[in-house]
Amino acid sequence: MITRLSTPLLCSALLIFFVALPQLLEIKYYLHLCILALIWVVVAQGQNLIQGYTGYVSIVQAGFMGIGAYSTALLNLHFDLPAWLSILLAPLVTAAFALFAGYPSLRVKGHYFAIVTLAFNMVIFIVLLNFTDLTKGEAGLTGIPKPAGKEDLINFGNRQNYYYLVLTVAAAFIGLTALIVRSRMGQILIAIRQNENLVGSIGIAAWKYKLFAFVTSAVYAGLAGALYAHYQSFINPEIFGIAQSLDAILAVIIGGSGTIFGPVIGAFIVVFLPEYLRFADSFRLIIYGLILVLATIYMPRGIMGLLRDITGRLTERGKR
Amino acid sequence: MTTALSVEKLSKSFGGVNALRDLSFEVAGSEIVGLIGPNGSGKSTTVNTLAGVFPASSGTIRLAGTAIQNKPQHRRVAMGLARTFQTASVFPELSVRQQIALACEPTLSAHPVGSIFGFGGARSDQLAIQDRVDDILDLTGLSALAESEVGTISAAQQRFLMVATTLAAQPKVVLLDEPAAGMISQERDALCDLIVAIGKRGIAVLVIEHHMALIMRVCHRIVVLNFGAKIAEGSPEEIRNDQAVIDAYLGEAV
Amino acid sequence: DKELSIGVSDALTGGAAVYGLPQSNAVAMAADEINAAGGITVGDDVYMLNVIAYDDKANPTEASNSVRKLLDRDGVKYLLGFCCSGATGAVASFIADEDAVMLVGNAAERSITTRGLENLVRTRPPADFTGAAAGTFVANKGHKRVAVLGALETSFYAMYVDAFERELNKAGGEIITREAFAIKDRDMSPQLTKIREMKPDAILVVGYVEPAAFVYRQAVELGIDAPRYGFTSGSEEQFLRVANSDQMEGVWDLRPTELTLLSANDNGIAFHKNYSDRYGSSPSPSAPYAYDQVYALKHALEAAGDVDDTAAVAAALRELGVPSEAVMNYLPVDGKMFDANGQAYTTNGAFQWQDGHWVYVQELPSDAKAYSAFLSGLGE
Amino acid sequence: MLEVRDLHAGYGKIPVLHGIDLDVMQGECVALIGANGAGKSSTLKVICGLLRATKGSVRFLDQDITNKSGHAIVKAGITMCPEGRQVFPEMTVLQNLRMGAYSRRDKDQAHDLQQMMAMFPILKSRSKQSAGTLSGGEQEMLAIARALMARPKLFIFDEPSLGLAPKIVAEVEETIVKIKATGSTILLVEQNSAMALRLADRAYLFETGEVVLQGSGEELQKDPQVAKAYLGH
Amino acid sequence: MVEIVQQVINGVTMGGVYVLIALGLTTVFGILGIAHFAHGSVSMFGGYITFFFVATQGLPLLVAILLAMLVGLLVGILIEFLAYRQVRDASHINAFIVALGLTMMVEGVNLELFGADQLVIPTDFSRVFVLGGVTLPELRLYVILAAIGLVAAMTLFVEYTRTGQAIRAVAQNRDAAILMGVNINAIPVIVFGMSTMLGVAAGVMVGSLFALAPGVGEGLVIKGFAVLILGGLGSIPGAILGGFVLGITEALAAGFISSAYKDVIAFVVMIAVLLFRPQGLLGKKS
Ligand SMILES: Nc1ncnc2c1ncn2[C@@H]1O[C@H](COP(=O)(O)OP(=O)(O)OP(=O)(O)O)[C@@H](O)[C@H]1O
Ligand SMILES: Nc1ncnc2c1ncn2[C@@H]1O[C@H](COP(=O)(O)OP(=O)(O)OP(=O)(O)O)[C@@H](O)[C@H]1O
Ligand SMILES: [Mg+2]
Ligand SMILES: [Mg+2]
Repeated sequence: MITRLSTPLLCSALLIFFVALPQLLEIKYYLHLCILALIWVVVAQGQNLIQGYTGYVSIVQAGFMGIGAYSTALLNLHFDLPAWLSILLAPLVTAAFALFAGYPSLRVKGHYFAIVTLAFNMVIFIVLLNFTDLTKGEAGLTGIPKPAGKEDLINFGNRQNYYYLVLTVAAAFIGLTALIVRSRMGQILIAIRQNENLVGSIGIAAWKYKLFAFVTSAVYAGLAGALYAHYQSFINPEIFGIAQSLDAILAVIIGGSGTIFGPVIGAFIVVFLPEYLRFADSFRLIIYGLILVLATIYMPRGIMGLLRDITGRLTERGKR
Repeated sequence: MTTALSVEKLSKSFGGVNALRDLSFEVAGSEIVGLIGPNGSGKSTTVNTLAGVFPASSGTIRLAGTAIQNKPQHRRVAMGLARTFQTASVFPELSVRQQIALACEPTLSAHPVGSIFGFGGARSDQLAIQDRVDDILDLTGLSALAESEVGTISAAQQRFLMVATTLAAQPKVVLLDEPAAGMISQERDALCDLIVAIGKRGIAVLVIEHHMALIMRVCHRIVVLNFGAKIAEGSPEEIRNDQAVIDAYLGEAV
Repeated sequence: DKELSIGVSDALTGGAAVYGLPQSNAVAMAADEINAAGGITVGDDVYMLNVIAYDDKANPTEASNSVRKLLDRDGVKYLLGFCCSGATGAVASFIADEDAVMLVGNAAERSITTRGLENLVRTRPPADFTGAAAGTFVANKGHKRVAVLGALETSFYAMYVDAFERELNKAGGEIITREAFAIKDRDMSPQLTKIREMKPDAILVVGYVEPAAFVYRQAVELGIDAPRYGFTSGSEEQFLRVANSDQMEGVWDLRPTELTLLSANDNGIAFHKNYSDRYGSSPSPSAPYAYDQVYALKHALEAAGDVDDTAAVAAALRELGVPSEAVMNYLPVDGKMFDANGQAYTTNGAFQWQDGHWVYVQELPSDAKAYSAFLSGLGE
Repeated sequence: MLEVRDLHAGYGKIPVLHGIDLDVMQGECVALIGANGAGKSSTLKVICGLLRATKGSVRFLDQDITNKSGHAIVKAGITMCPEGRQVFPEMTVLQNLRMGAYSRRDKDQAHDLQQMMAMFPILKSRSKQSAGTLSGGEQEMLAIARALMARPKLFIFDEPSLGLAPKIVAEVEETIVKIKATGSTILLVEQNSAMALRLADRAYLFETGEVVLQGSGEELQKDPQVAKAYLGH
Repeated sequence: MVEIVQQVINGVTMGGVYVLIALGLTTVFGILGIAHFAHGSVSMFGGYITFFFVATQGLPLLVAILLAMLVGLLVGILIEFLAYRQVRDASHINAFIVALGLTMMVEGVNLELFGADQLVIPTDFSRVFVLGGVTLPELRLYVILAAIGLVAAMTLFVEYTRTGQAIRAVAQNRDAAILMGVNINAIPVIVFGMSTMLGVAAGVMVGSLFALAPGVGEGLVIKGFAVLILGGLGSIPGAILGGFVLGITEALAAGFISSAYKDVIAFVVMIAVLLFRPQGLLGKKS
């Protein structure tokens, strides 16, 4: 109950905080990390839709980021479309691919689905790596321009402006997710997670909705990939491999799957934690792994779950 | 009375096992027909084949005159054929109200995508659902539990919920697979009343039960299966005294 | 005296650490040598070098993170290291807008020095500079039909092959097939089986030593007896871990005249000794590129006379002659270590495996000036 | 033989048993009846070590088996035929029966197998079919037969007649009578209260996790409230 | 013709490795429902240990392998106790995340103990058998034989021993298994021990035939999962068939279609198979 009431408050508070953030940071390096984190928020939110709400663990999100990133970059460099346009087209290209990949993937359930999507990620990765005429392979694509430069009214070459761009997108997509899960559509997805057979037998064609969730999640990832490409102005396949797809899953689980804010928190953890573990240099990997294990054991429902329990207890107290 | 459901020469085999053999019967609107038979005689298979869980090996299924044996499961529901499962099957984390509301989906005009941004008749649908759900809730006596989580209500209550869920799609025919399993007689009485009430609403009911008292009490007509084939059909009276049925199914117990 | 922080971003963990860690070590070693010898005298200040090294796992995102951290947080202006093309490309893509100078080491992707980045130089020559020389060499051996097996997804290896092919064609030879393997592949017998059926005059193997070593071994196991040429820069023990000396016998390695005690000048021999003493293992071929970065930077700083004026330092680098401390044998262009593109060139050599050791057979004919012109022509 | 004292248990935070007391004497047949969710199965689960007791004790043959691990309890001589036909779906009928004798070391299992096939002919005809594809009732029979294979000191049946054809129900009833005849001890949970009370020497009536009534089978059959709610006359 | 035979032989070797990896995965998955992603890294660890015993302690290869298997057994049991047992009642995805964490930890430990350079377990099997133009290196032959042997042993164990039956029972219905008197706490330990020993064997094969290096483990486990899906989750014969199918497909793809895209082709084949048999080659319909 408490949490219900406080949700709008929480949102506005968060928004104000993030808008003010660049002023609070005097070391711009952290602004850089925040931009990456916000991009990850979009990816994680998509992952959340298919994994957290629909209950299908997809391991191809980074691959979709890659498709988004490369399509915007190529549209830009080869057909010299304006960046803002190619950024908008990228998610559509990704969606088209997801539609194609979704058909075989969604015919299978549970772990089968996970592995099939993983296979798709591998395929995307290898093609990006070997289709050198188009992608320049491991060397990657460079000189991907910002949506608008010095001469335009907003110069996204300036990191702070790009931050606000990414922030806007992230906020918009968090909102979109909230809308989806509160709608009938969301109800159906949640139902699929709980008992897919029953969904079928009450007259709902589950596959349509699974495909919707999958493609939508791909749109999120594709857009995120595009934003990433134009921010870094360099991409190569390296960053669109399985490992990053697993990060997306992590973000959702650690944050709290099937919640709106969980993936947001998760995304920031996934981006910041490794940076804060640099001190451990060669032990970094071990510690990171250990943290994951402990976190999953001691907060099985993620940080949001933990918060719920706490607020729950507090309200209990309140009643007495 | 118009025939709501008609089954002609329906057969189904799993690898070697012939679960159904040339089964034919009809159910008229607002008629309550019992489907009984020994364990493994093909009752659940009948329900599953009618509902489209798996395709029939051969035969025709007509719903209010139109052949549906080639339609996918969800289309059949939309056309008015709803069913329950022999073992409880629910959405454990939804509320009772939510589950019934969800089952209204096939009858709604606006596409769910519209509902994301709340346009395309989403509003009017919402209202329509509201009333229907309330109506179903008090018909099935679940009003008190409307807001409680499905996973937390008792097994018997879940069985009532399953029946309620079938009604949400405004069906012409409902198939009930052992709805009374594990109920005590009080609860069973309530179920009988419910089944009768459903019939009164012009809905054809096909009910599978091993509890003879219930069958004899609610059914206008009874179809008896054995080894996937129909061995008898008739009024409760006729069936009770049918020697074949006694040998195969009732035994001396009843 | 004052302190001058210089940053290293390189692969200190993960697969590429084989190249990155030695580079980072070499930088630290050079810095200590310089400090021990009294630091760097810029104008009338003397600076002691302080090295800050971050791990980028050869991953582009991590690289941009660690460089951002060096620039934004640690206030570093001079970036060294950079063993791998992907990570380097990521940093190179934004370095132009930064108040910093970037010195690239082992990363051999050509395009890094074709973008006219004023504040970037590279000590290692692009792969195709070596590839052309190799092509001529193999052609002169009279081979006509050459089968290629390599890490072709890595574009600088592909470029090596392209350049190789150009020279081979001139001499009327041809590449009859290009088979690829991925960085993690260790079983190349399918590709080799295919090649065996084609009966080539010679085989060219380009790729990191780890997979390449297996190609040589499996070629023998499959009974292929065509002469084997390669571009792998692997050390003796790296190969001996995988293949025994018999399986390696006669293999050619056509590569920049990287450090082996046979090819090295006095600096090289000293470097090899100091490094081995200090780190308990002999330096990787990548290490000297990083070592030379530090001395190049030292002289450039002294020439520029201002540690904060990165533009001046970058310009000074372009004007620099080959430092006396340099370990590699550089081919100066117009007397300068780095050409107009900021690219340095080393001599190329033909090494052959002879009973258990790499033997430096001869220098490969290579024309730095001409290639430099070609490179300037590519400018995107 | 079995004595349960002040037993409390629950699922997660929800308590479902609030102090159950019951006894089963050597060689008698005790029935537990009551509405859905009254806590009958839960009680059995605690006895068999499938569910932890939060308070109270379970003693069997003068040894304390409270919260002992499941296999220890089976070794002690208790076997349950669980609610909802818990067969091994991907094993054949035969393999399921063999699993029933898992805790036995002796050699005359083959003989018992024959007995079971004789007792439930349908199982014989399906002995090679995988249990998951059996009909509900076939599975129930398999579960009973499997329990018998263990030759326990105490049989526990949780709703053996659930979903069975009347004829089979009658057979199951006879089977239980047979088992009683062999002098073995039986704890029986049944929705089919009439049958339960016919079979039982003594019976307990459960409501919402408590025993509200106990006595001999006849006594409970005569009890008006029981008659109305559970026997339907 | 020679070429095809040669390619099949090439494929069978890799296939043997895949089979062993997949068997380890499939048992853990089938019985405990855990996608044991750390399996590959643990296998590598086993390989490294063997390397340590052989190269630095000078033990004979077989002894080293046995010791490594023992170590592997312990590691497996530890992992089960300390990590997976803790998330047994949580959803499977949590177990998967734990597996990811473990993967990083084991990879990290490998890196700390054995460095980033690739290592190869030294063996003195350098002979090559030639038969009508088809070549088969001694070592590869032994790897294939060992793989077959282990597979047979494992199958016999699960199919015909009492413990094997108990394991299958738990896989299919945990509660019922308890009621049959199966010691439910012992099973996971046995399973992990078994699977890790198979993993170590695979690690040794990879380490002697190919190499031990960072990242190789993940590569293997991904292929392992592909095999699982191809053959049918939890199905032992499926894992065996799938492993060889994948290995041979890769070899033929590399030899006759495209070496650059051989993995793509392998994965596409896997996906194609699922299109027609969603439950995998030998998987059971759910
Ligand atoms: N998927 C399947 N594969 C093989 N045989 C099956 C399958 N499903 C059902 N059968 C067989 O078909 C027959 C009919 O099964 P069905 O479930 O319809 O019986 P039923 O009449 O519902 O019995 P009960 O009253 O016990 O539920 C049974 O003998 C069963 O073994
Ligand atoms: N696995 C479970 N998780 C949570 N609650 C449960 C679980 N199983 C049973 N319950 C609850 O515990 C209470 C007692 O259930 P139990 O099965 O013991 O009743 P019962 O007397 O056996 O009823 P039935 O006649 O339906 O078998 C019920 O309220 C039920 O909802
Ligand atoms: Mg049935
Ligand atoms: Mg019960």
